[in-house]
Amino acid sequence: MSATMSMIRNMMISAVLLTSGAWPARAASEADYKTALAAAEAAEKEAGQLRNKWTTTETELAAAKKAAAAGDFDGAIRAAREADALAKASIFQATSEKERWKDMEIR
Amino acid sequence: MNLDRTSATRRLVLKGAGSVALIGAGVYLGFETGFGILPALAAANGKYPEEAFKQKSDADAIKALYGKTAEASDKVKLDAPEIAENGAVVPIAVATTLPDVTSISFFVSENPNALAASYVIPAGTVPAIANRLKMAKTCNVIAIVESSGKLFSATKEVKVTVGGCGG
Amino acid sequence: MFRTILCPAFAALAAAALACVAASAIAASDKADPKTNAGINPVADATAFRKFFTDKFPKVKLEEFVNGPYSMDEDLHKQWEEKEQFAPYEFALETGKDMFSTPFRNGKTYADCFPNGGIGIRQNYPYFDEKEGKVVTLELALNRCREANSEAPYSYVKDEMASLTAYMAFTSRSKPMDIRIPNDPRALEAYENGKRYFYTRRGQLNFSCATCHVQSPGEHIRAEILAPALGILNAMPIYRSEWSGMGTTSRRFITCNSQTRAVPLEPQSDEYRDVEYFLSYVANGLPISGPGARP
Amino acid sequence: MASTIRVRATATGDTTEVQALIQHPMDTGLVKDAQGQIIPAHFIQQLTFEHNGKTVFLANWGTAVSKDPYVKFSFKGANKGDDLRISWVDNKGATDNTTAKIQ
Repeated sequence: MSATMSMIRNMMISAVLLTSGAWPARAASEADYKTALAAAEAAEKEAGQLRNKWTTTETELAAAKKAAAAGDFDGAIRAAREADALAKASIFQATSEKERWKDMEIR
Repeated sequence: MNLDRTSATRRLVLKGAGSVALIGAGVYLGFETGFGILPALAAANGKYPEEAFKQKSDADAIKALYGKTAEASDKVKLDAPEIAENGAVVPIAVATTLPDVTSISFFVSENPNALAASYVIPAGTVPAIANRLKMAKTCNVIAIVESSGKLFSATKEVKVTVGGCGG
Repeated sequence: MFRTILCPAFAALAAAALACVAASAIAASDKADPKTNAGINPVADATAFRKFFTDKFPKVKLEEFVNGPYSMDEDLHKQWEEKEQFAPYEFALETGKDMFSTPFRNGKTYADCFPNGGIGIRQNYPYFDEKEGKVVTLELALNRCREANSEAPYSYVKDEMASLTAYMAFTSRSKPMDIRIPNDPRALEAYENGKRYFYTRRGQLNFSCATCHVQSPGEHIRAEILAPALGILNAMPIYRSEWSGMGTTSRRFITCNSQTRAVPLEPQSDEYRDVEYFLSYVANGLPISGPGARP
Repeated sequence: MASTIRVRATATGDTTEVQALIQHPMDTGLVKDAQGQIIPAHFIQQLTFEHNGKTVFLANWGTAVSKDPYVKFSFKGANKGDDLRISWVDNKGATDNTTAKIQ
């Protein structure tokens, strides 16, 4: 599978992640942030169980907590949702690679 | 403590097998001495060319070190890689057939300070040196040889970038 | 071989604007993984592995694969020859020799923990420990030796461990790698687990070890040239100009993970021990060339 | 105490080839450490090689010389078994020296 193919594949995965749904207009509250963070951390925990966490997920989680600490809940929610999407992508990667690794195996 | 490496198999690359001959137990003396700032003198004597090392560009450094300009000469053989495997350790060597050489210096044009190293070559010492220098980025490496009072130079561009796929 | 992309049906993601290539949905539940021994054949793997690289690089002599990027590029090879005249790992090597013979507080030394006093045995590591049922690497064995003699273990990624393994590798220089897989289903499983790790894509860059070291050895990633996977651990531990310091196998695995944006596991986790087992086994017969110098 | 200087001096005929590798950080003063503090400049300025009391080679080094610096040169007029004295001084005034036998 040529390198360019994996480039296209990566772009498609990240594109899917970035176009998350639209957010409600009203100012986000701390409660919204807490739920978004909980979802992201649960997904990241599962990625951890699959031994397949991404460093970018970790940085987004940290950014979310930092923004929340500074009271910027809009930013915090955006980062938490990004972390959630990245964590879910890493879970998808782990499950799909369970079989797909054989594609590249030298036989 | 003398690590025996004379047997050929121990050396990955069979290049002039030599053995470590280390007799004297060197003593690491770490003490503060008043190291006075010395006036900029010609490179040919033993004084540390403080001024030359402070210059930014290679032209200023050459002037501070030798007080004259150099002319390119194919008798100065500069050996440097096309692409440095790593900017921190670039193997650079120079050799020349020019007569009575008294000094050899290396300049890396785009480094914060162009002068990298300057060697005093007493009579009886072969005018050929190899060393490993740091290069900030892709630029010209210039070797200058002072032969019977005149300066001759060789220049070569060496490409330098970081490695790895980012992370 | 076109890689199909399954459209991810994440509950959290709204319908993505991007056209989604719906492909045959891979069954979510895990198909019965072929754990039976029949499916695992290390001998055939090793032969195929070696043939892949000797076919891909006919001009590179078999034993030269252990020189990694330096066997892929003439200009780089010249720089390596210059470095090897007085290699940057000299100091680590001599420190390792001193450490190896310096007794622990209880008077014993590393020589008491290892067969043949630890001299000239690196080529047999990692080995499968049938009592423990797991792969034991040289770095792990060294720390276990320290703990057995009530000494604090060394970090797997720092200089002390690199100096010790540098000296032990040096005493095995040019001996062929000689890794054995005992007739034990757990050993076969460990080998397979290592192979799976080697080929599994990870990190947001979605690369596996094979993406770089099987698909594109000899090619540039910026200034560096990728090493072929055949014999890639034979030169460990390595002094890397990049780190301007020594690097153990553990350090190399961890930094490779971070480069693909995968969170590294703990050093000497089972996955790392198994992938070292796999990579060393398929390099059987190639000479040990550690400690090595690398870009 | 092991010296910071490793040297190989091999005489073939009238020419002696000398290789030296010195353990020294050669910090440029332009690099920050993990905590973001600038690591001060700390580099060997002069490296001298003497044979029978006469300087056969003198290196003036700046901050662009690699860490654990290496240099190779040759000189005439020495024989197997002679002593070669090597000494360096860095910008903090620290020094080290050793004497090697020409092989």
